[in-house]
Order: sequence, then structure tokens, then C-alpha cells
Amino acid sequence: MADRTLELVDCGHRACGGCGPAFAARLILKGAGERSIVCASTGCMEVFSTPYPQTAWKVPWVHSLFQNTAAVASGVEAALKRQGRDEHVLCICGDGATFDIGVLCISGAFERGHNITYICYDNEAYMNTGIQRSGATPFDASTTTSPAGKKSFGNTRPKKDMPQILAAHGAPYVATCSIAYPNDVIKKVERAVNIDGPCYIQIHTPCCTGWGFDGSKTIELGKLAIETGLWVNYEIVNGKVEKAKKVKRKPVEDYLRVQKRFAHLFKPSVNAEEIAKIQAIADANAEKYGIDLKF
Amino acid sequence: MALRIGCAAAPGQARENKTGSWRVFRPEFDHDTCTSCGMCQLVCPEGCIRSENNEFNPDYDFCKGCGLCAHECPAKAITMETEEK
Amino acid sequence: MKAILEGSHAIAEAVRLVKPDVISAYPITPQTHIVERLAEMVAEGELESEYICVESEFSALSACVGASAAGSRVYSATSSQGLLFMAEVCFNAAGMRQPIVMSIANRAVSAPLSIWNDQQDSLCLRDSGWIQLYAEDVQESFDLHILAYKVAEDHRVLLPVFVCFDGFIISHTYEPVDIPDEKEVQAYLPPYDPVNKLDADEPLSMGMYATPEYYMEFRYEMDQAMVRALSVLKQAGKEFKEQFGRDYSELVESYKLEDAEVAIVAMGSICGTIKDAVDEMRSEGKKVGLLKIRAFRPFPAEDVKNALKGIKKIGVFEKNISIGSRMKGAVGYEVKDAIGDSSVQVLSYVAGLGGRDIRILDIKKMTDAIEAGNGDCFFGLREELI
Amino acid sequence: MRELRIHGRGGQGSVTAAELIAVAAFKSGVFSQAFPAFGVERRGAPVQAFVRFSDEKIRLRSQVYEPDYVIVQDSTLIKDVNVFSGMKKGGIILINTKGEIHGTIPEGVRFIPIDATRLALDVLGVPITNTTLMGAFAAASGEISLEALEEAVRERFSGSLADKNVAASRAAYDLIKGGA
Repeated sequence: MADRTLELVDCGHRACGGCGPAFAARLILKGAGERSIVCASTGCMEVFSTPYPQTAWKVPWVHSLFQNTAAVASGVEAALKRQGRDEHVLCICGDGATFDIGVLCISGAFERGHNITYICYDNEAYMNTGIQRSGATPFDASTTTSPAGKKSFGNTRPKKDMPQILAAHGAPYVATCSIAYPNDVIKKVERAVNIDGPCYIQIHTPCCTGWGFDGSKTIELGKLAIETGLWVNYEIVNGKVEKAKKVKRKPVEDYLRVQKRFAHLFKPSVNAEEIAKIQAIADANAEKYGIDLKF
Repeated sequence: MALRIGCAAAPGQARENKTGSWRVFRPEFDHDTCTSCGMCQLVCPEGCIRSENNEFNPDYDFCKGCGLCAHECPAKAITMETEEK
Repeated sequence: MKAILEGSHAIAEAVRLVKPDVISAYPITPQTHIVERLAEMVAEGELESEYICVESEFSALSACVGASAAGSRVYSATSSQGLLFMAEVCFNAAGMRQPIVMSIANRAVSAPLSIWNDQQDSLCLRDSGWIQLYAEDVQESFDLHILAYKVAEDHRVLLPVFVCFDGFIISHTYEPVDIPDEKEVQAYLPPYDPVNKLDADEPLSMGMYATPEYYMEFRYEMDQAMVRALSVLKQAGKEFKEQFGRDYSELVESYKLEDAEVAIVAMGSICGTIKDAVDEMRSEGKKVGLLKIRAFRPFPAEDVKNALKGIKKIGVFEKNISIGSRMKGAVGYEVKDAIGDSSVQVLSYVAGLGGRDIRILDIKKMTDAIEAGNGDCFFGLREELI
Repeated sequence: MRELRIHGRGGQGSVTAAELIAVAAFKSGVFSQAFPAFGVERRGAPVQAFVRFSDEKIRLRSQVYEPDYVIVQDSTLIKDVNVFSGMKKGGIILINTKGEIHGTIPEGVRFIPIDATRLALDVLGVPITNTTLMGAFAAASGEISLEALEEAVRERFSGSLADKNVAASRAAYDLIKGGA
């Protein structure tokens, strides 16, 4: 059982106050334990946690480049195997490194079946470089490269279904979770690191700076994503979706209205047409994963 | 201090960076109202809330004053006060 | 044991003898025979390594970085486009001070697509922080792989190494090679003893980022390590001679330079052809010699200067083109700078690009051009196509 | 130093022939070097491979332009490729042919025709002529001994395939020796 009191991410890191990913890092290592080696991609978490020489990591940690973390982890795993060592090999990468630039390396590592746990902290844009869209950015979110404007409602594409892509690689265990449900994160990470083979976990990590909300509300935002059906927590075990978290769904406006990245949908007047499209995404999620609680 | 080869460093050194100086609002913990549920400790993105004999307190050297603990406290035992400078 | 082997298979044999824990490579012509042979060795149990069959060169070297960071001895091999695809990781591996050894079967770069030999690929990674060694024949290619690990893993150095040899010309040529036994190699090459290592018992953060307060000093340290590599290479070469009998104690090799009036400077397999050409020209009464450069990074400037002392006409055979530079070739600048005497003529000759065959008669023509003072140009162009 | 150029078509084993001749020469005690004309040729396209023999270490890396020996695996190549190019006086050219060839043998060059296809079909059962021509080359040039060639062939092939190829080499060797 995971030791929930274990603190393997040190104080003094430079994340924004109320940072979702910083919270996620603590939870991940509570689940994975101290016999872990973390491979990190370039990204917000890397930058806030490791300006030389002030590392916040109390476990072995290595960063090479933005897009090669899964390949670096493949090498670490192969070396451990050769040396007869038993540490868990983790990748902790943002959605830019995971959904976009790192796909080649991730696909290769998963196809080869390395015994690694790849964790994506999904804050739905390139936050490190100033909030540019990624393949994980939700429909209609305004980012600096998908800005809302006179002729745009923001990002024109829905989120890429990364968990299914990795499940399709034959990953024995794929899971989504949210920092809004900390124990679920810890449990899923603990499960993944103890499964042989490449596992994938995608953690929803609201970003107060990138999404535009107050840092005290990071967990509230995470909950709203789940409660509106715009984010679904589930597991894919050997290719089958299991245990999608059921909710009594709220309208998506409740989630959208409190974030600056969706502010253009409410100003100067409520854009019912666009909000309906987002509601349709939530409805489709609900249908697909069967998350609606029946009364 | 000599550089460690390959831009490597041992743990513990982030603590040299006292992020408490970032704080504008300061969480005040009301121990009478507190139910010792540990939620504040769990959710703190800094991991800077410590408990001793079931009494929870932030390490003000590192607390950035984000207010997440106060927002999530089920007993409403934490209030955010303006930092007096 | 003397054997006759294809260059690639000889190199694979050298790799088998250094026993890397992890091999990670992606096949590319003309490097393929090396990695195929290594995969076969692993499959047959002749080599106990983890062979990671990666999906790209980018991952090949990235996995090497990971394995090396975890404290293992690692190996990779590539060519041309593969090396360019790895370029970002090359800079990173050197900055992280991982003593990776990688074979470079030198090949031209695209476009136009060419699978044939020149040295553009490794030379354009000149500033990446990798030691670059260039071999003349199969034996030297074999030997330098063993030597490379000794130098890379030396705690005074801790920099990765390219062992470069001309694609096809060396990689696909059968010739006799002396292969030592495992015990001899073990006596020469100690086990890898990492300075930094990912280990849960002794946690460490590796590959952190450096703010402007630190970055320059890290780059300075890399350069210092490269400077130290000059003497470490020579020492390793001397010990190599003591162990195996072949002498690599110098980073340059002079051939008939003592009384030479004209010198050709070159790297790689072309040195063999130039030696034959020098012999022919000597028999015709021409005082010409060759300076072979074995280490391009670190560049042995002092040695080059000393070897060429008193020679007034120097031509550099360049299997690369630095497009837009005045001299045209990248090696010429280094030689000119090493000589540091404006009364000495140092000219570059860009030749043999994309596998253009070089014959003894070409070297003679080049020597005529050096004597006449015509250089800093392409050599051997087909005028009818221009 | 003596030089050999082998002309063949992709798939006929010209490169293997060059390698095995070099291996046999090495086993016969000389320094040898073998390499193909590095190309992207597919099956059927004209290809070349080269071998050098010397009592000293061979340093030269250029292709072979003035061969002492030429082997032509397929006489149909003569139409498209100047197989005689640069041949030295006193050199030997071995051509796999049933009889007449197109083109003129250069002056001073000894032409040895051999129906290697027939021989290969008889002994190997397939029209793969490289080992047959290697036997003929051993007999005609004296650069490699038949024993060394057999050893080289047995290192490359195994079982009955090795036996058959050794037999093919030997048959050609005997044929040329007998005819000489």
C-alpha cells in the first residue's frame, strides 16, 4: 500500500501558487514510492522544479529533452534490467510532450513493451512557453496560438484521445484521473507501477495561470470538469474501459464560465450556439463512458 | 561551490529557495475549528503543511499563500489574511 | 587472432569485446551491417547486452542517454540523416557528460539523397561536444572503438565519442584485421565507473537546467574536458600500444613529411590512397607528404603545427563543404589556424563528395594545384555539367 | 599488387564472390581487400565488385580501373558494360559463355571462356555461377589455392550447400587446369 504521508517533492520549487501539476507531482510519487526513477520532459514542471542546483526531487530524476522522455525511459529500463535492479521507471511529462512532439518516442516505447509508467500531467496547453494550444487543448479554449477573435471561438479541434491511442498499442493498463480526486491518483499510479509493461496515466491538472482562475480554486475546477462530463476518470485494463466515474452531471457552463480561456463564450453575450457544441462533447462522453448516475 | 558534472544535483537544495516571500495572503489556521482531517496537508501544491500531534501548520518559509488549503478545508478552519509586510 | 572480415563486422566484434550493457540503434545505410551483426550476436548469446530495437535514430540516442544515466555502458551507430536526426540529442548527451560511444559510418547528407561517402554528417556536429575520431582502415576502426570507451569514460573527460569511418569504403570492405581476445580487452578497458548515476539508494537529479548564472560555466567545463581529452587520448593510445601493439599515441600521423615541400592533410580512408600517391610522386622526384588527422575534436592544433613545421605549401583534402565559407572546407580553417603563419599557404580542396571515387591520379592533380597555389575550391568537378 | 574486377548482375553473387576470393587469398597468406561498387542496384542490374591482392598491407581505396583480372558472370553484360576497360597487358579475363562473345578482347589479354552456367546446373542444380567462376579463377590466376577457396566456401555455406559449392569450384578448377 502506498504511504500517503510520503513527501518526495520538496518545498522551494517555483510553481505558481495553486499549481495543479505541482500537486500532481506530489501525488504521483506518493503512489509510486521512493524506489522510483523519474524521467522528465522539458516543460513547466521541469522548469519549476529543477533550476540548477535547486532540485525539488527526492527521487532520482533525469531530464534530457522535450520530446524524448519515453525513449530515455526505455534506456533507463533496459539498463536496470541488465543490472538486475528493481526501481520503477516513470515518465512525467506535460501534454505538449505527450500529445504532440513526443508521440514518436512514446509509440516506440509502448510498442516495444518497456516496463515503464508514462504519466502525462494534462493542463491542456503549452504552459511553459506561455499558453499555446496543444493536441490536448479542449474545443473553443482560447490560447495564445488559438486565440478567440472576431472570426474565431478559440481552438477549433477537440482533445486528442491519447488514452485510446496508447491502449491500442497494447498497454496493459491505461487510466485517466484528476487531482480533484487525490486518492484516485495515488491508487492508479500505485497500480500502474506494479503492472509489468508500459502503462499510461493521464492526470487532469488545472492550471490557474493558463486557464485563468484563482489558484485557490484548482481543485474546484478539476471537480467541475468531472461533474460536467468534460473530463472522465476511467481505466482501460487490457483494452477494456472499466470503472468510469459516475456523476450527477452539471451543465458545461458551470465549468466554462469560471475560466478566462472560455470567457469569449460569455462576452459580450452568452454564445449559446458554441456552448451547445461543448455540451454535446460532454453528452457524448457521458454516452460513451456511461457516467450518468441514474436516479 | 564547484559545479557538479553534467548539471546534476543532490536533493534538498530546492529548500534554499524560500518561496514564502512570494506570499500576498497568509493562511491562518484555527486549531479550535480544525477537525484534523488532513485535507490541507494533502492538497497543498508546495507540500509545506506539517502536522504535529494532529495540529496542522504551514511552513511559512515556503507557503506561497495560494489559498487552496483554505478553499478545500471542510471545516472552514483556515482563513486567508493579508500578509503584513 | 588475424582474420579477414567486413569492416562492419569487425566493428561489431570490437563492440562485442567492450561488452556494452545496452545497445540502441536504428538501421541506416551504410551502418546497417554493424547493427544487424550485433543483433545477431545478442540473439545467439554471444553478447549479453540489452538490444533496444528503437523506432528512430532520435530514440536510439535518447535511449542511450537514459541507459548511460542509469550507469550502464552503452553503444549506438548511425550515418548521415540518422545523425542529423539525432543532432539535438547529440548536444544533450555531451552536455549531460554521458560517455556514449557511437560509430559513424560517414555518409553524405540530403539533398540530393546520397547513400555514398563523405564526412559532412559528423563534421556538421563539430560543436556538439563529442570527441571525433577518424579511422583510415578496418583495423584502425576496430581499435578506435576500444580506445574510445577508455577515453570517454575517463573521469577527466566524460564526453561522448564518434568513431568515424568512411561508409562503404571501410564499412563494406573485407580486409585482414587483428582481433584481440576478451582478456586483453578487459586488461585495457576497466569496467564503466559512472560519476553520476540514477539510483534510488542515492537520489540525484540529472540534466537540470541552468540559469544565466550557471550556464556558461557548464559549457566552460565541457571545453576544459575536451582540452584534457587531448592528453587522455594520447595516454590511452600509448597504453593501447602496450596492450595490443598498435600505436595510437599521436593524434596526427606524418607520412614522409620530413623533407616535404608540399603536404596534404586529410582524415579517414582517403589517407591510404594518398600514401600510395605520395610513394608514386616521391619516386617521380616530388617532395610531398601526408599529414593524417586522427582526432578532429579535440583538434590537435599543436601537433598539426609541429608536424607541418617548415612546409610552405599545404593542401587540405576536404570530404565536406561548408557552404558559404571562403575556404569551402571545414578542416582547412583548423589547419590554417594551427599553423598560424600567413607566409604558409593553406588551401582547401573539397573532393570526393557523395561517394565520388578518388584515384591516385586525382591526388597527383591535387598536389599540382597545391604547388601552383590554386585552392579553396571544389576539386574534381565534372565541368561538362556546370 | 594485383587487382580483380568482377562483373555480374544483382543477385548473381558477385559481391559474395569477391569476398570469398579475398578470404581465400587471406588464407593463402596474402593481404587481400574486397569491396563492392557500392550501389543501390536491385536484382538483375549490372554490378561490380573488386578484389586486391598484395604481399604488403593494401592502402589504396579507389575502385579498380586497371585490373589484372576480370571475371564476367554473364556474357550478356558485354553489350552494356565495357568489361574490358583498363585491362592490363598480360591480364586474364574469365567469361561465363557458351561460346562466342560480343566485343573484342584487348590485345595481350588472355581470354578464358567457361560455360559456368552449364557447370553450375550440372553440379549445383541451379544456374548460380559465382562459386564455379571462383574455382576457375583459382586455376587461371594462381592467386588463391583450391584448398583455401574450399575453406572459404565452407565458412560461408553449410551442409550440402557447402558440399555442392565446393564441388562446383573444384569442377571448374579441374576444367581450367586440364584445359591449360
